[in-house]
Amino acid sequence: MTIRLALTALAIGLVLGLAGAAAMAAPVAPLRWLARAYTTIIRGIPELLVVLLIYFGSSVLLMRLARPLGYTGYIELSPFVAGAVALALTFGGYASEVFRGAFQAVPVGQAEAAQALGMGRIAIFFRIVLPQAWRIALPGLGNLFLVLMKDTALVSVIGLEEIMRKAQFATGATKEPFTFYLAAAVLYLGLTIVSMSLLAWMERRANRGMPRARAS
Amino acid sequence: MLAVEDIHKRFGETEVLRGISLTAQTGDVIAILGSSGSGKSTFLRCLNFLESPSAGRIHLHGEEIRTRPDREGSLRPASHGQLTRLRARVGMVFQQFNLWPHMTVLANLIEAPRRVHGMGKAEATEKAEALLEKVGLADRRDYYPAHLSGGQQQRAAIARTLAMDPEVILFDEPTSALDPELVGEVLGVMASLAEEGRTMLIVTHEMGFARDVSTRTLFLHEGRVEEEGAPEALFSNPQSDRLRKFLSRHLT
Amino acid sequence: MLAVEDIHKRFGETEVLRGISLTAQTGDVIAILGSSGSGKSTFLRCLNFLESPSAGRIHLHGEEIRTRPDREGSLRPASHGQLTRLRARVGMVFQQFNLWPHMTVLANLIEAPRRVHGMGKAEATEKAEALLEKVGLADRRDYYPAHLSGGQQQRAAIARTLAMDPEVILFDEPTSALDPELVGEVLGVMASLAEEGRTMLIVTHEMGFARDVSTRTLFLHEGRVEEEGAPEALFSNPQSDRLRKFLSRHLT
Amino acid sequence: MNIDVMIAALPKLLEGAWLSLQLLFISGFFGLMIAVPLSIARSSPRLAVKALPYAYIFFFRGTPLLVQLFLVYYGLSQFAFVRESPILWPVLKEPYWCAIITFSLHTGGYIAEILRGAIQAVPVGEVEAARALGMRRSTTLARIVLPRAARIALPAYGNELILMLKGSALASTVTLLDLTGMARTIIARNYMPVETFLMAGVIYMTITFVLVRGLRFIEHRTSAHMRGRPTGPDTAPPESIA
Amino acid sequence: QDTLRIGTEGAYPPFNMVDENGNLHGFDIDIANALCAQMERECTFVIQDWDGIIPGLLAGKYDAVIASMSVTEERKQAVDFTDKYWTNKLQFIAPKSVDLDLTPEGMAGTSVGAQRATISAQWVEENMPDVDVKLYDTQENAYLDLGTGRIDAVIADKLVNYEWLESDAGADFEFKGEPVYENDLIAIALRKGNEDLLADFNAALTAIRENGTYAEINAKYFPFDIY
Ligand SMILES: Nc1ncnc2c1ncn2[C@@H]1O[C@H](COP(=O)(O)OP(=O)(O)OP(=O)(O)O)[C@@H](O)[C@H]1O
Ligand SMILES: Nc1ncnc2c1ncn2[C@@H]1O[C@H](COP(=O)(O)OP(=O)(O)OP(=O)(O)O)[C@@H](O)[C@H]1O
Ligand SMILES: [Mg+2]
Ligand SMILES: [Mg+2]
Repeated sequence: MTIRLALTALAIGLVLGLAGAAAMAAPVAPLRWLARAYTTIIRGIPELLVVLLIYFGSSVLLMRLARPLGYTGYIELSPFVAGAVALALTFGGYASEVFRGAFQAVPVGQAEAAQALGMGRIAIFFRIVLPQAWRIALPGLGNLFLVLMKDTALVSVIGLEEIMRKAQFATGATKEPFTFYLAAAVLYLGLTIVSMSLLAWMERRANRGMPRARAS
Repeated sequence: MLAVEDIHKRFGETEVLRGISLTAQTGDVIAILGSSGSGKSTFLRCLNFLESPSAGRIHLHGEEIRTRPDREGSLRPASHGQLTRLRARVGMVFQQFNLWPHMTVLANLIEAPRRVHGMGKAEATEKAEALLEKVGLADRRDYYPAHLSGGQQQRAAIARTLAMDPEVILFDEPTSALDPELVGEVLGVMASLAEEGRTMLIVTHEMGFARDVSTRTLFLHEGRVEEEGAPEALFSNPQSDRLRKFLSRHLT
Repeated sequence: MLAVEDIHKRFGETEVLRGISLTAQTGDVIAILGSSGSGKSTFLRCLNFLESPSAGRIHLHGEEIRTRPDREGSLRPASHGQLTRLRARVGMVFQQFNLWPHMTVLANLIEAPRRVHGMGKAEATEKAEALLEKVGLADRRDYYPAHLSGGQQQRAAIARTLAMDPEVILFDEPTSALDPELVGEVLGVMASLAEEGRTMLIVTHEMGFARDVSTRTLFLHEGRVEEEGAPEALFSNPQSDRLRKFLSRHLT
Repeated sequence: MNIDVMIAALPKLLEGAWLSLQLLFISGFFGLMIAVPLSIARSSPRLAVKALPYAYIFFFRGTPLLVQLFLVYYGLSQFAFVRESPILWPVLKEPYWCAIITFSLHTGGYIAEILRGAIQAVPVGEVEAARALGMRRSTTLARIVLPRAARIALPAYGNELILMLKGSALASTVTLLDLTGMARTIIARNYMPVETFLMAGVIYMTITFVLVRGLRFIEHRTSAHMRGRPTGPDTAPPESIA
Repeated sequence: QDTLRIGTEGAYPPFNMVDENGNLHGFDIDIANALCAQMERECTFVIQDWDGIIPGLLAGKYDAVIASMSVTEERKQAVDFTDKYWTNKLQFIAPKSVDLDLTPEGMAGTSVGAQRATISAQWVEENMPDVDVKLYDTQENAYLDLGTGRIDAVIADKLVNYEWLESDAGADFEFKGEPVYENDLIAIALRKGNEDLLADFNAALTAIRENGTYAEINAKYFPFDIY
């Protein structure tokens, strides 16, 4: 559950993050403002609130919309969808900043060379700038992914069971909080091992051709 | 082919280009000389709008590049579609090479032909290999740029530009990192491009090449064309003091 | 001053340096020629252990740089303290300049004297300004490297190295981005350094300079010293075919 | 929506916000102090040097902050020797210090990872130039590598600060009345979660907004060397995919 | 008729809790099941954190809250309550080794733990203004801190305290004084305006009181009557 939710939110969030970073560097001022407003606001409100807003807000909204159609029952977004949307929005806001920093660290000459060859903006973005920025962004994105994985705990508030929630039940049942929080920690660590190995592998791939400074 | 009218460029307070005009016909090889900081690179970069000129007009292939002024008073291209289209027909070799470090030499060469001309991978590779052969880099095709020597990087950058088959080519000191032997070879490649009828603008410190291959030579000084003419005339009989001084070191 | 014994360097499979030896006394100016990719930059970089040689010994100022082999078979410096101390007395001008982009030209120049020699800010600045004057960059002291032309960057890099007052200087194509006029000036500066009794190793494509200023000339080919000797002898009477071919372009 | 409720809650909430800010800045400071040496060791090519920081970063990124906080606050106090120690207990008895210690250790791990990425993104040539001039490792780090890395890491660091601000809400679980804790206490009495949380949200937003502006300002101040050059009209990534 | 959805917390033993297998059980759950059986309705349970339990009811996530919720004036503004189904008393516990003077003056300066958003918390804050009240998210955490000596006493529902005192962890602790509050009625919360459902619940409550089902459930958990 944790993993499926995290991965779904990650996929959407990455796209949002890229779009946000791209918009922040766009030559069109309204786009920049929009992107800045997005990252500032989404980072400004607590994740829990985003989750609740999307979950309860969406059902209020959906019910409002449904009422004129003659439907008076209770409608809600499935907790999974609501959770994924909320977490993706959040991840996207933070990822925009990470990408923005990374784009700035790619030497301008790189994009210029592509421009001079007549490559279109999209090709430049995806073929030249992104692969180089990706390498710089990965550690920051890794951080965010790990935060995201833990944020899935927030979704418990809207009824999705997952690791932390289960630990709390177990605590309630046995009165040994320490053991169970430790167990939860170990579980998360397991997930982290997997994520971090994956990230390390991606970094190695992204670093092909990039020399690193020796200690000497 | 290429017509430039009264290009100005300022960086903040300092005016780096103070009105440069130039026309080049198909097959023209124009050598641009000038001392360090005289604005040669900036001029080339303005031609394909990597740098936004402060004033002036540029015609490429008979089309004027449409511009609109921005708040800071630079001219921005009005239509990116037009600019991208025209850029695909104008090649540029950068003074700093600007190879893409995350791609091998071969990948650097086939990238633009594939993305811009939509060329197939096999065809692009074949063409790239022929070019690498020409600049003597065939055995380095699978190296990353960081693992190449300075001269090898420069040759890769030249090959990358030629892979696009541009009609107009802007060279910014294309032989600076090369030894005399290779300078000879690369200049040979350029001479053959000239014979094919391509238009070339070459910023160079190689007086010999300017004299032998160029159809016209320009001498930039402090952002202005100080002197311009047929190379023989310019070299044998420089009019201005600046040019005379500039050439003196070479002539002795 | 500087003694190098049988330096080898391999990158993975390919052996780039195949045993180079060299001794330089105080006041020696050694020009290193060689075609692109022959290992000139790698050789200079090995001298101050920016690249770890695979085998060989290096003596600097009468001290042998202590090394220990690492797992991949490269020689790592055994004592960083020793290496840092020696490096402070050996300057290097990089082929790619490697200026620090977050500092102005002046800050680039005074950084090392202040941090390494503990020089006061005022003194370092005064000295840096004199050097900038010498290379013709006085008016660019507060520019960031990204705002400089290629030639200006190269001169700033030279000045940065000279600001440390090194006894041995390694130049990697120090005039590649300069116009003939400036080449003359910079070579003049270097000639005066030679007169002051500094030891210099200069990788260069300027045959004229090699012939006129160097006390000895080396010709590298495929990682070996193909020919070595007094410049007059070497230029007027090259022994090997390779060198003859290499020089032919220049001599015509 | 009841405006009176919101206004009535404001003084208490501001009191909570002040505690949140203390937690943020004190642990932000110590976190940075932890992160710098950690990231340097972590980017070393030598296994012996990077193993320990790796484990540290791994643990603190890998487990939820809540778990870490509980381990420090409830966990450590389970050991009799901690409770009997005259040095440890006066500190660890206080939820305030438990929170500061946990948050510092936690954010330290995250910042270290960001810095590590940035350190490795500094072009080698610039480091080599410093080494070739005879600069010691520490000097090279302090003068060349870290300033360059700091500039690259700044946006991601901003993220971390904001995440920490919100992470500090967990302080309410160890009885501290930070902004969130205060809001929850108020809600327990007025049953107006929407109004109260909205008000707290507004305060969080304000703090974030000030943080973001502050960071942008620092970014602007430290990027003089990058301005001016990218005058090319389309060095920016395409907005068309946005 | 639709199934009736009942919200509960699942973290308030012995009233509502989740076992190792994730199954809900406890006094509240048994009562709820008995009521549903009495009303002949299908019931499902929805687990919800305490903080969100009233908002969840209002948003329509479930139709009734059976989570040992006290009837208070503030809550009455938001929801309707059925008749009580048990009565809660608040009582202090503290280490056996200390004497507590349970007057407001006597308690001044001590620190007392209570669960956030409960009557207990409200009661100390109102009646003992000079006490340093520490608010916990869960009752367990308050007991943990009582165990380590971070706080001097805990005030909580008598039954909850009783449960803890019976456990190993509570061995060194005891009730102090008499219950300080006995007027805490525990009832089922419903959305306002659900008159039919309210009436059904009340009728069912009376029924199980009378037919002995209630007494049976009571005996299963406590050796004394808690109604
Ligand atoms: N990191 C590396 N990995 C693999 N091969 C390398 C690496 N660095 C350099 N080489 C190879 O070593 C050879 C020598 O490089 P070097 O930079 O020393 O040449 P050079 O003599 O300085 O040439 P130039 O005049 O073009 O600068 C080149 O063929 C290059 O491809
Ligand atoms: N972004 C910038 N901001 C301010 N000044 C700049 C900027 N870019 C270039 N300049 C200045 O403009 C002048 C011209 O630079 P340009 O690169 O065109 O010179 P160049 O003729 O190519 O010289 P070189 O032969 O040394 O490469 C230089 O004096 C340089 O300092
Ligand atoms: Mg230039
Ligand atoms: Mg080289």
